[in-house]
Amino acid sequence: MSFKTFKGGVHPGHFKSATEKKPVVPARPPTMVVIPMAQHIGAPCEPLVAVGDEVRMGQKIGDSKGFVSAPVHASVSGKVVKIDKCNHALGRPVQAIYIESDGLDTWHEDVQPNHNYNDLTADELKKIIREKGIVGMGGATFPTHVKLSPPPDAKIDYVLINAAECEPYLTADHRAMLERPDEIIIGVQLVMKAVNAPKAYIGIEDNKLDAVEIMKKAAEGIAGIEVHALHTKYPQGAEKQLISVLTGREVPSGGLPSAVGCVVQNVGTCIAISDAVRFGKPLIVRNVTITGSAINEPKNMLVRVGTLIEEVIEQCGGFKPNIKKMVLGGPMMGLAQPGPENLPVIKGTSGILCLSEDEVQLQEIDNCIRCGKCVEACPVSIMPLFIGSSVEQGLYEKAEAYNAMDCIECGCCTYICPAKRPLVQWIRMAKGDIAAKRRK
Amino acid sequence: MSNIITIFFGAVFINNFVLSRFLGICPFLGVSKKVETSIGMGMAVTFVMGMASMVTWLLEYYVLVPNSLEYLRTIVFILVIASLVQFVELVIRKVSPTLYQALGIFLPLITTNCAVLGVAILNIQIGYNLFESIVFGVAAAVGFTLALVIMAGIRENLELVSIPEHFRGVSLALIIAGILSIAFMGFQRMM
Amino acid sequence: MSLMNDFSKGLVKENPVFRLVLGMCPTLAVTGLAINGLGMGLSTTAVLLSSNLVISVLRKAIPEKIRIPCFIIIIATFVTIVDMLLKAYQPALHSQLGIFVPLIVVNCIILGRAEAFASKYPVVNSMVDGLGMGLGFTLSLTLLGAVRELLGNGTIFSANIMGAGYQPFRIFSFPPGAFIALGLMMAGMNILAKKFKLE
Amino acid sequence: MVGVAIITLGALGLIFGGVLAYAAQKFAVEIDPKVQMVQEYLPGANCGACGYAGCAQFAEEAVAGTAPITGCTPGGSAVAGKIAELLGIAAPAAEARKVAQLVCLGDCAVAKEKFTYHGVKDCKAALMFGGGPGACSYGCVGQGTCVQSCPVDAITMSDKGLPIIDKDACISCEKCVAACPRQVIDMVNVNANYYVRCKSQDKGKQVREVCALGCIGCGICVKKCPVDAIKMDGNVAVIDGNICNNCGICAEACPRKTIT
Amino acid sequence: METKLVVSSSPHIRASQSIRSVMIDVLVALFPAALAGVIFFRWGGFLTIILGMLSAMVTEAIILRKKNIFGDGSAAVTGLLLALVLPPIVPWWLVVIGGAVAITIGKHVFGGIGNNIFNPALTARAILTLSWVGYMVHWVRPIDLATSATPLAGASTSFYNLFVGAIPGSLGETSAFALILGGGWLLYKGHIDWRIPGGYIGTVFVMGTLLKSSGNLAGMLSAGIFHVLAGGVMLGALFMATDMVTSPVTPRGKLIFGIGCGVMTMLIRLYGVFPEGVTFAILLMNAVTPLIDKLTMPRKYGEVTS
Repeated sequence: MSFKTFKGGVHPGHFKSATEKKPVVPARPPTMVVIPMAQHIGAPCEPLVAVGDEVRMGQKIGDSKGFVSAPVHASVSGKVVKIDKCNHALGRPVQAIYIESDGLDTWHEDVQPNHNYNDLTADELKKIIREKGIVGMGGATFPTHVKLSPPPDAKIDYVLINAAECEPYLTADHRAMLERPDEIIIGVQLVMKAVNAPKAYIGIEDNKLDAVEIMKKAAEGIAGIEVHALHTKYPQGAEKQLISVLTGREVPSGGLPSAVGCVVQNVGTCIAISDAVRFGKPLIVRNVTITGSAINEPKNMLVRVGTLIEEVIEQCGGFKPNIKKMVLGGPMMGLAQPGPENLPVIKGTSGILCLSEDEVQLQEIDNCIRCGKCVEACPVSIMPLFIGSSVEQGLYEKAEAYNAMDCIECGCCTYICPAKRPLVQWIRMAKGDIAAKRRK
Repeated sequence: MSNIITIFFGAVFINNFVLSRFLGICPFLGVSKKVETSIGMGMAVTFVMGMASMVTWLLEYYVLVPNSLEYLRTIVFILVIASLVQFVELVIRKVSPTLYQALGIFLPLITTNCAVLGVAILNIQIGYNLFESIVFGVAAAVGFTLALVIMAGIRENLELVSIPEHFRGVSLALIIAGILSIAFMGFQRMM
Repeated sequence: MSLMNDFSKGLVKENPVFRLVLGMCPTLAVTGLAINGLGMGLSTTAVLLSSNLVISVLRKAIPEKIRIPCFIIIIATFVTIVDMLLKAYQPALHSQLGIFVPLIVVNCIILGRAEAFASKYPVVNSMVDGLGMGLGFTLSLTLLGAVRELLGNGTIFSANIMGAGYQPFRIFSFPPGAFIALGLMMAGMNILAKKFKLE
Repeated sequence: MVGVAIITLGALGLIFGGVLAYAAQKFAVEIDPKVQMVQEYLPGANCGACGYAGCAQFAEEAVAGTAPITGCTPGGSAVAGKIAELLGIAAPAAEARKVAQLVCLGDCAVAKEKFTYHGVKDCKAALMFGGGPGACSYGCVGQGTCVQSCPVDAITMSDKGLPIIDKDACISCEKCVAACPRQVIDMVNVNANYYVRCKSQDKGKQVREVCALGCIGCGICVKKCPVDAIKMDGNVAVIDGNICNNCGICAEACPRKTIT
Repeated sequence: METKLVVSSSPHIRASQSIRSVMIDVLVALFPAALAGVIFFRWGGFLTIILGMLSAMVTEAIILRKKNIFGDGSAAVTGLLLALVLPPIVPWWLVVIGGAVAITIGKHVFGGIGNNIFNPALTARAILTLSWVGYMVHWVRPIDLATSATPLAGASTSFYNLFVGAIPGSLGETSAFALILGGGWLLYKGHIDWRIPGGYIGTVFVMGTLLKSSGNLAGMLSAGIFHVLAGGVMLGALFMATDMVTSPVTPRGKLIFGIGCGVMTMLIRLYGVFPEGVTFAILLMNAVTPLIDKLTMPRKYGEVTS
């Protein structure tokens, strides 16, 4: 079956071969975990434990009263040794709870399986999803219960499962589909129930045909769930683009998917939901792809939240000497880090890329030659070249007039630019400036 | 009728007032920084030049010529234009503040726009009749507006790039006007 | 000292063409030949000088409210006189300059100097100011005319400079060349101004 | 013949004058007296050289503060001075001229870096990544935001990544001071020869770790100063330019060579 | 850790394409046309091409104070394009001046690559034409190099000659075949958008057909084809109008731009004083490019069109 594709987009190389055939291996249990209080978009959590407290695995150790927020849980059992700042993927140090593991991994008593989970109501489901700290695991870390609570007047027609994994290099979701298809399907069913949607589409890019087959088999005979192979193109996995590919609907500028009757979830999130609802396990582990040409042994790993990246890297044989850049997330939207020190894996860490000098291509910025390739590539139909140049010249009002606020920061424009202009960074500066002005 | 068309297109494209007759250069360089402003300016100029063409023509042939006072032409015309513009400005400022914001603020600038006096004198020198004079006046203004808007578009785009220090401002504007002027030469003798 | 300053500022520091960017229309229109530039410049100087003189003399008599119309009439009168004189004694030049002789009336330099200087300062200063500004204008026009004539025709003041083999860069004789030549010269002036810290 | 001319001109003048006078009354609109005053000062040539639609609009914008008071080129500095006087914008004070001065010595040879930054050449942009590439969280970021902010091109970037400010060219506009996200540009007395070229409030040990020339807050200069012009502001010494007599003892005494 | 990591904004991978690689692709695409020029117009053509490119590259190297005269390749493209629109036999100094003018007035007064409003090669050609019109309309027949009029000025010729390029005309614009070859390559590489050449050639064909004053359908059609193949339309549509820097960036804008070029070209050819209007037409459309971009801003994603 052929679906219509979305406008714009680019075709970067896949770079997935290093890890796509490697099963997910569990990481060595960490001796110490660092659990940041902010692992999601929204209000950061307040610690619920103090230095010296004994905690169990799965115990809630941080929470916030804000609606757009999700609690955090201990991923080992042991003792809280300090509450201090740690480095964070976003660049600003944040408060974190440091727990020394006792090596026993005893579960907290809150973690109880739910044998008749099929009888839960939508509201009960959402409550569990919130309590177990589930957030979008594609990288944006938007709290899932918020996504599952559309405005009351919105009727949700479709649950869309983002299994595109359109970011190059990453294979964590791909492996999850190959290895845990049934859990994904259960997660999808739970999401459908939570938002009362009759249909669910699972979108998988056609560079992962093995996953398409397995998921199709898993979804066989289950009413309402369809698996679709999608023409491979970046940024397929962006919410708005996935919606227009799968349903042909277009989310209004500045609007949410619920405005067109859709809810989008990541495959990883589905597994987490299934774990939370069936077994009462909070989100304390996740699949991480560690790859790139500057790592000795590329791997897919099941890593506990709070494990220091240093340790993960060490388990992959360490960096090669030609390392130039370390990125958390995919190469198109991930965040470059100053180093692996004191930096924990969090709920949104989908990959750790270790890139060599050849891969990162640090070129000088040239003048814009107005080739228009960025306009062609832009999936939200804005004109990155004009926004970029406006910001370069300090004309932020002009940048706003060119719809800078609609940018989804997918990076297509910067990827394609022959003059190697840092368009996304300029647009981000414009967005920051405009947002600051609007708040005034 | 074809005569009128010739006059119109001649004044807009072939002998564009700004680019080949060098009239109205000051506002062309001064008020061409934003497209919206330049459109407003152009509309105001069009209105004034049409009016001025008519009034000066009437004065020439009903006041100056019968009294053999052609040598007073410059004085009389500039007086008439200055008064006319000021009068129009006063009226629309009172009558329609929105129109004043759109057009009126440009009116004082037009008084000393040599294009207005130029068109009045050219009308007499070429010997157009009343209707032809008005068409010529309006067409000249449309040509002026065209050049102004094109220039404004270009300058808006140039805001986005770094111009070499010494060429910034008038210097580069003049060179652009020169190339524009070359491009407009393509219309030569097109009638 | 002050008089000297009033005089010299128009030549270089506040040169009407290159620094203040005033009077662009005649500057571009009549500078195909150096002689035309000189003629235009001198005519403008004459008007500027006389109008500055008269306005300065009358500066206390002219009512504040209607000063602009009064200035315009004074200027227009002198323009008409210059127009007639040129027609009588320099008919060739007059026809070359064409419509731009009566248009001296709307040259921003003249009204600008009247308002900014002549209406506020004594007669002698005003005349010196007018002379300085006028000569600055004349100098610029003649210079531009000479450059355009040299490149576009190989001559200056009709004297052959470049030799018989010169293939004239004709475009500088045409309207586009006026824009380009002035633009380039202005950039050159910017460089010189920066060098000699005229800012 | 002359009579006719005079009569015609006179009649025309009367008619136009009369109509205008009538219209001016009939269609009178209130204008801010300040705007009117500014308009009086302007040459009234409506030449458009300022980029605004005539003298009236320039006057309005100048009073509103959106147009530079020096915008009128035909009027020159005389008009600008009058407008400034009217609007109460004081001309630069008579006291000693202040110039911008960089108060950080942390160039790439001196200060440690956490990582290499690559991207838009702008200090604020660089600071968005982990608080900037520099290990010192008080020092100059070195991406040249101040260079761009300078209206007279008085600031250039040295090849070691620190801005160099040309004191003679500086016009004391303080734009660079406002532009610097780290506040490492101060306005100092043009005659002052010595300043503490560091703003780090970090403890001495931390400073030593990240920078070879940073102030460690030892206080030796405070003790040595013969005229008591130096005080400690937290962990960093500050010289009061009004008291300092340029003796240079502090510079010699400073163990870290932070005072120059 | 021994090596310091690099931190920058996402994305962290880049397409391999650079300005230099784009310019090299354009040079490759122009090669057939240049070759055709050399074959038809012999040594004169070869010298003109070499001089034009050298002049442009040396001028740019002097302005940028760089030792590498190829640089990003854009000056070479400008020089070659200029050479291809010059008559086959011109004095050497004219080519040198042309190259220098193209790079200075056409490009560097605006601040260098990407900033110019007008196509540098065409700017230089127009300036040269206005200055030394005698040399610039001196056309010769291919091979024997005898003075002759161009087909546009009334010389009769066959469609075969028009297509292959065995006609009097500018050095590189006679051979439609060679130009289509190069244009196709650029289209394939994605450096040009079909809308500009499509709009341009389509409009010229339609106007050439419809404005033919007399004759039957076949005669009208052949007039349309004639206007497409004769003169500089092919070179203009495929290489000059598609110059990225000076054409609109929006898809709709590109189509409007192409059609505009076509209309202007035909108006000048049919009603103007010049037999050929490609240069002026493209310069005129260059001038309105910012306005076209402004008016054809794409509908942003999710915006409801009213």
